[in-house]
Amino acid sequence: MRYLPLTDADRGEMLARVGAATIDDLFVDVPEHARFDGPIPNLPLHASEMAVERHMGRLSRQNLSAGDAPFFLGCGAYRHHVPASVDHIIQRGEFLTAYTPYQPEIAQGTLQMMFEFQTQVARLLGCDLANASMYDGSTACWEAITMARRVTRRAKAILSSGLHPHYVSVANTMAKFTGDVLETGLPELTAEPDTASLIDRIDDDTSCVVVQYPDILGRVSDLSELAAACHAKKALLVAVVTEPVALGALKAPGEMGADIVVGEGQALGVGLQFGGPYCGLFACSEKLVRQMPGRLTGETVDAEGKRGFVLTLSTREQHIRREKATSNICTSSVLCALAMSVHMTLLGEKGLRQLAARNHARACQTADRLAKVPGVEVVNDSFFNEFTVKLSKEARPVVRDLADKGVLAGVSLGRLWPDAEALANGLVIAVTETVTDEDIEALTSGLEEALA
Amino acid sequence: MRYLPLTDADRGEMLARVGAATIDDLFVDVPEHARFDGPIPNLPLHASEMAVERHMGRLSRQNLSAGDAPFFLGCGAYRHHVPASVDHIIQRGEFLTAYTPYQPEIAQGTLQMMFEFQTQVARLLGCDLANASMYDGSTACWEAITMARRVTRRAKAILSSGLHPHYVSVANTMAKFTGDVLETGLPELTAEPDTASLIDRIDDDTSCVVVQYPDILGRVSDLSELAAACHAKKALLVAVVTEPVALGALKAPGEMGADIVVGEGQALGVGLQFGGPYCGLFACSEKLVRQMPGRLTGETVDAEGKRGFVLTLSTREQHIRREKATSNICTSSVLCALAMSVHMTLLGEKGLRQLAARNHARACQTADRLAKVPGVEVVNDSFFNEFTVKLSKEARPVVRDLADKGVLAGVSLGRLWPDAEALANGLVIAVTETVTDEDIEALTSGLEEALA
Amino acid sequence: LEEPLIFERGSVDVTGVDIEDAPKVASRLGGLERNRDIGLPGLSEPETVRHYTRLSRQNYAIDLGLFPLGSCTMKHNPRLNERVARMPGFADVHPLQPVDTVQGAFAVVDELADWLLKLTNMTSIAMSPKAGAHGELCGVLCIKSALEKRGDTERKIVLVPESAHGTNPATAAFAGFKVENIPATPEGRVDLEALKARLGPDVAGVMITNPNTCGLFERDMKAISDAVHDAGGYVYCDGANFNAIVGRVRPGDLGIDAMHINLHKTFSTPHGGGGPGSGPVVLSEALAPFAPLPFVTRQADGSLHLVEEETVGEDHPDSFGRMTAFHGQMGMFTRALTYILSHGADGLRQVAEDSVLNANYILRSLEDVLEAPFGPSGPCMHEAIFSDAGLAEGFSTLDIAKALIDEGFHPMTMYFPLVVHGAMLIEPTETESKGSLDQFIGALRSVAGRAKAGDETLKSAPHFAPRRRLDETQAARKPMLVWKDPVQAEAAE
Amino acid sequence: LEEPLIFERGSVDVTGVDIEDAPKVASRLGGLERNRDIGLPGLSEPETVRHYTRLSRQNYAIDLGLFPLGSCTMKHNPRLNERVARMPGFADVHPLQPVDTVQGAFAVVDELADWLLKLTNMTSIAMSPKAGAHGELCGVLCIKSALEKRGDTERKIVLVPESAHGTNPATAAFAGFKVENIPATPEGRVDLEALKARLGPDVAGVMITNPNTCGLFERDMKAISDAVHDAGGYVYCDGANFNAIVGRVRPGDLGIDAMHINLHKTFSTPHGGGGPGSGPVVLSEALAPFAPLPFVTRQADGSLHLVEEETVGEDHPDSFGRMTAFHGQMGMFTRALTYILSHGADGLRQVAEDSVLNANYILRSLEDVLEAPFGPSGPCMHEAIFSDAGLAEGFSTLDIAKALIDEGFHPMTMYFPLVVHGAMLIEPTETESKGSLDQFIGALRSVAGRAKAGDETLKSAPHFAPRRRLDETQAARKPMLVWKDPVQAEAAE
Repeated sequence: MRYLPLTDADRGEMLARVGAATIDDLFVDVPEHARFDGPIPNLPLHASEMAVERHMGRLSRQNLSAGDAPFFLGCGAYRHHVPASVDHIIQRGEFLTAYTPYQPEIAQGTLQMMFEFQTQVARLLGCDLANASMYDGSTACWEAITMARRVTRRAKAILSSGLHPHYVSVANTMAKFTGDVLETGLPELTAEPDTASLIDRIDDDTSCVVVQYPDILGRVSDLSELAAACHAKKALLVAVVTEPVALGALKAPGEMGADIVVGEGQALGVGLQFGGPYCGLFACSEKLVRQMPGRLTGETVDAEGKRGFVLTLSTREQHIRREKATSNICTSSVLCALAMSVHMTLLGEKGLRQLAARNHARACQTADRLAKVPGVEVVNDSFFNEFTVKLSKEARPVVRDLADKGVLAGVSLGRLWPDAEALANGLVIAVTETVTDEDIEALTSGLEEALA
Repeated sequence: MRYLPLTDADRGEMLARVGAATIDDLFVDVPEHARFDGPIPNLPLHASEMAVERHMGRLSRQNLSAGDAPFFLGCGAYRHHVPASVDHIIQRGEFLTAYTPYQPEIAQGTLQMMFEFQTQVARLLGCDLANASMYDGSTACWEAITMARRVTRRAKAILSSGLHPHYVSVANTMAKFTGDVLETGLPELTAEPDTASLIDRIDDDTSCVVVQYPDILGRVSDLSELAAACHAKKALLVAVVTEPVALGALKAPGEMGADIVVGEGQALGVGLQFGGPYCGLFACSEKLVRQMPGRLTGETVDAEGKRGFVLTLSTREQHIRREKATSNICTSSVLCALAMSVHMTLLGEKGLRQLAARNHARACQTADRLAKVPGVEVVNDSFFNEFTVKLSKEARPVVRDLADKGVLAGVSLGRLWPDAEALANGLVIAVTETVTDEDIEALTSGLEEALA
Repeated sequence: LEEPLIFERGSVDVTGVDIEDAPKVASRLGGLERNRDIGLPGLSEPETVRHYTRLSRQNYAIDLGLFPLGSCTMKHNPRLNERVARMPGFADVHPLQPVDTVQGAFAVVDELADWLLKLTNMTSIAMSPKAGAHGELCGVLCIKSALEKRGDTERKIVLVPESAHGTNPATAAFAGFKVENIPATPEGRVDLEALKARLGPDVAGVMITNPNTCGLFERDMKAISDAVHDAGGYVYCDGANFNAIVGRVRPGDLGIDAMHINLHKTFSTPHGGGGPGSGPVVLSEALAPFAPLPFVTRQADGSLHLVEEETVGEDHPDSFGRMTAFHGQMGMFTRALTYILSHGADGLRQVAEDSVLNANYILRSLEDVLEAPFGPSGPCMHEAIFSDAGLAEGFSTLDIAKALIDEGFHPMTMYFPLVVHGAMLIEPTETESKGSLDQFIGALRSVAGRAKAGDETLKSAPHFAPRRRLDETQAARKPMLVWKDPVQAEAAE
Repeated sequence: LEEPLIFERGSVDVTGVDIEDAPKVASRLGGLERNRDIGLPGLSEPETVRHYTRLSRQNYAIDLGLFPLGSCTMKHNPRLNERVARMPGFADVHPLQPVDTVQGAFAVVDELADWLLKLTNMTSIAMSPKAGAHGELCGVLCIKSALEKRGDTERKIVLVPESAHGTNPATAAFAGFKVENIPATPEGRVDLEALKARLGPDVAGVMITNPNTCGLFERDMKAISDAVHDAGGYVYCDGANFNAIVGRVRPGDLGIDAMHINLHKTFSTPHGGGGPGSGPVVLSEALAPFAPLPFVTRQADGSLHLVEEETVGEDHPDSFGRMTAFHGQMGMFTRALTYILSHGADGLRQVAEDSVLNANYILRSLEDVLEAPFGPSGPCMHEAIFSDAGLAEGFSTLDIAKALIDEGFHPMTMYFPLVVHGAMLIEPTETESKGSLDQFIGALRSVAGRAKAGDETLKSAPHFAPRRRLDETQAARKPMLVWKDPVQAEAAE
């Protein structure tokens, strides 16, 4: 029991102080029928660190890790190189094992970091301000939709067909219960995103349009016109960014008029981790701040006039407002936000732009290489580090075949939309700085073989 | 240049302040012929973290790591499970990136830890006191011999044939230059160590007897009589411990009368690391303290009377005494000492005894299992977690064969004494808590096959 | 030395990473190149490490001392958990990899799920909720789905005790319910008779925390469950305080229908300054069909199968849908499972016992100097509650909390639950030694004594923290939520 | 809160590890069971983590700020080094594994050796020395071996400048030489003429630090080497200050015969509170045959071969033998190689340039307030030296150092080298930013001003450190080197 400091002697002394004869006396309020004499049955007993490490190591080795294969998956989670110092910093006990900074006098480390994070995210997304993180991109996206409803007092949201289908699913699930009305649709395998169609559909009942940038197929398009169209109808434009590295090369949604920009910060510093924990981003314009969900850190002064930081505007939150809160969110993703913030600090604008440039150039090279493979058609005209190809056969079995050969070829659209036959031949390929020339060759020859 | 904070603008400003036109002006004292215009030729330029990590990872994977094979090597370096918290603690920046605690007011963390380490080591080895670590066991052993010379003013040391041959080599090398006289010899593949023979050889010229416990073949014997024999001739008994875990089960050399006990602390907390850095241990009786080499931490008080710790008795050391110092040692092995100290703290006496008991019992089981293999004869009657077997053929090729099959079978005596034919069939097998039943089976069947 | 902000120290021209040059290609960014400055300062690696190391030292943390935040279960975070979570097979796998290539990941999900079900004696589990409040939402949506499925759409009310966490009413409201309070008895438990009286055809269910936030076990839990079920409603249990009973009492034996489990409380995954969390929800047979996507099932051949949108139609037609992208907090699952395997069924039972013993030790060691409103109600569970009754005029719980900072401790939870005036809710957890508790008790006794004696220095505490009391009013009145260059900010005005 | 010792807090009955039960077997310990108490207290894992975390916070470290210890090269320790050193193929291999199973480890040794040889333009390298002083010993033993080989046994004198590190004379004495001082010129360099005058048939060689400890490049190094060689001696160069010239000047071009390289200085391996170090020694053609065991050679087929006792007889008959068990500081080799590959030849050159620029910036920013004895000698290399001349009566270098602690900085090296009165030797290294240097300069200017003005508060500094000045005299007079239970200790008296 290496984590338990009490000795039996301690327990005896303490029971005496408490006035209990046995530990069972402290559980008197548990009804008889719910008590056990010993450990709960059918479960193993405690194990040594070595034994546990061995067991978990065995499970770990049953997975094909991305570093052991040519790797091209994206669609909302991206593999980038994370500097070793990021992990060092997030393992500092003072960050790792602190709680929410409810006592600001002894939590300035977390609070200042959150303030820096908010500023970095706001600048990256091109917005006035940002909160200190949400669970992940998909839940942040839903929070944006409900915020738009609160702001506009309208219940209809139009979701782009280029929005990540998991994000759409989350919103659909929630809307079923809240009564929000969502318009959604399937994407088409064309070079152009559905921006024009979105513009057509905005009406006086529309609370917001939700558009992903770059979208699920990797396509990018200018959001300015869409923003103007929204604003003309007093609706909000919500932009979703799942690959923040893109914003080292591409105009930010906020710059193009998006009112709320949400996103997934995982690509910067957090790592793949099989999907979680990730880092939801939430930014908006200053005038909307009091409708924002999630934690906010603000600058203030202490009793001696020194600058300091505190959680603020908590009158929006559940622990104060209870059933009238802007969201039921309590936990955020601060440790992941720290990782992201450290990575952004290491990169700086210079490094982020270099990283983005390399991602884009490598993706272009890969697209050009694959375009020459018989049976592969590149769908995109525009993209950042991710693009879609249409294969001459169904993509999902091709991906599985290549995985058997040790190549993780990308995400088949059939995995994301199992019922959409029109998408079945689509394959989304992400190319980050971690991809080598040998990796590209392995993908190319793998596809050549599979499509022959 | 991710580790270099100066920008070109900074450099320009700073050169101006310094009054130099170019950086070359600061290197004017370097003679012309020794200057280059650019980087030193025939060497690669800087590389990204990702590229370096990939390259080093490739080299790392060219080694068969102990965790990937049934593993039975010892002979001065032991594989034990190191709790994850040990590594966490030694990576705290305040420990990892501090210098020698020359300014005690801002180094109490290191100093208190060293004081605790000294106490733990002294108790473990059964001595009055210990220093704050040496380079490793082999150099600590030589330092003990020279210390015995200083104490006794005699130049002849008798080294047991059971002493690790690398330790003997180190001493022989040094003695060539210092004029110390060393008596050494080859061990025999018998159940008894050479204690009796050592006793016979002590004379009035003897500064010390150096004996390893357990010895290189894993044998243990009572040192009390040997200590008495040394003391009768006013010589010192130096005991060498290369497997400190043994002292959780075996009487400590200090308890049996050894005057100086040196050792290798690697087994506790440090890990294999292909031989270094390790943690030299050095303990002795109180009356010898002023002849001790290496750093010592002592308790004192600060100007307000609060307890504190400082480096002390530095009048023994080179930075004060220069050519009259007790040793030329400057650097020690504090970070490894920290790892060892943390591991000892986690274990405590209870854990250490459990660990030792398990090691011993598993070694006994393995010895019994191997004794049944045709062509294998167990040499030892007594041992801790390491014992020697005599094979029916030369051991060195057997070890290599088994390595080809993925079993790291132990250390052949032919590796340690390449010229000693009498030892060529000897194989030293260490069994720690990390060895599983499957590992023992793999070794057994491997030997069965090799000796068939 | 004060630590400046990265915006004051860094420069957009500095970077702490080296990146290979991009090969020259024609850009395909759709003409959307980001030409304007982003404004992200960079620092070299040495400066970065130093900046964050210095910042970290302004934090208090469980690694530094007792962190007795009631209802937050700040226990030791084992370092083995961190090592395991970083194994490449867990840390470096993509959530959309072919299922065959991530069988080990699903095995973790499956093994953890199995433990949680057995520890709670429930039927089914939803693993994907991202945190406790998300888990609450999951449970409440299951209830709503069940009601809809049986056509019972008139049940709009969810009953919640006044002492509940704020997330409970917020969640119920988020799911479209109306919230009504359940009264408590003077001894700090749900008033069963009052509850029974309120039940009826408009009540969807109750949300009850057990052990409750007054630190007491809801002795009548089974009777409450039976009454709610009889009235056609469902019972949600807030599992935030599961640590007090883990391995010792199975909530499923008390008739509940859904309960979330905070892996970052009971199962030691790191809090990290406010998250990530993870909130799997165990479900009764009645609610199991409605569990959200995705989930893992074990096939006859032992392989693990992922149920997502694709197959849900046939196998699980009543699932209410997806709550998050991907599979949930995998990084927390590996840590929690590592912790659970380390403790085993016997160790977890000991966790509950020691956490309850530690809390009672604190309760009984302080009740002579601080008013313990439920002290007479019998033993507490894993947290002890005190009120501000008896402090000198003008002295508050806040003063006590801030004075504790000067004694070297993190304060307890303040002003929660709302049912106790000036509440101080103290949860030591099982990973505190007796020595540590004695130090804390000594400090709190001294502070309480000073507060009763009217020692004015308390009111300006803390004196020895990195900051004195911070002006929260100013922060809220004129929010400064991002850094603005003072030169530019001035120019703008 | 003061942190007690583990002996005051822990108990021999507590353990922070769980170990599987030992199978029952008959003990084969030769009747030597340890029956008496050992006296090792244990702590649970939470208490252990907390104890050491708290202790660590009483340390200053490069991760917290400038650490300007002259001659110690306290530069940033990259975290990539740590990650690489922990790769299982490096961290978890045994030094006596069959050579075929550790080709990657030998490849690291070989690749690092190749870099060091090219950076120094030398012929051969000994990798095994465990630290700088051990490397010095290696070099001096090579010299002694070479002299013996040629039968030149009358050379008993090693010449060492007064400004040398204490290890130099200690090492020479350890190897059986007598040490004589070389005088310096007023401008802080070796007096070439005086040296030449002393050379003769009794002189084995010289040990010279270059750049020297006064922060100056030994401009006449080549002439010194030539003179020593002409007189039949050898030149040892102390490489402690290699950081100033790495990648920019190759010591081999200056005629030296041996030089150790502190991997924990120039090549960023962590100091860890005083070690481990690593001190490979590069050798000239003249000394190469005497290099110690073991070493790695590359075969024609590209595989790596280990030369140890076995084969040394044939291939390397003049090797002077083994200096340590196993192969040297592998864990430091991986880190140093990682660092070197990160920087490359261009980056290392920049390291030298920035470290020299930073030192000159400090020198010129302070020489108006502190006496810089060699300021007029021209630019310094990577460290700047000041004396205590000009401080008010009764104020010393020590006071300045301790006052710097209160300003948030680690002090410089004090009272070394001995040739400067009250020396303050400041080495900023290249990993400090201009902002960091400016802060340090500002602090030192302020402190120097107060010391010149006779501000008495300096004498009791530090005031804001974890401890006030410690009584070193008492520590040495009545050494307390291990903890003794006060109860037992009293009983014993």
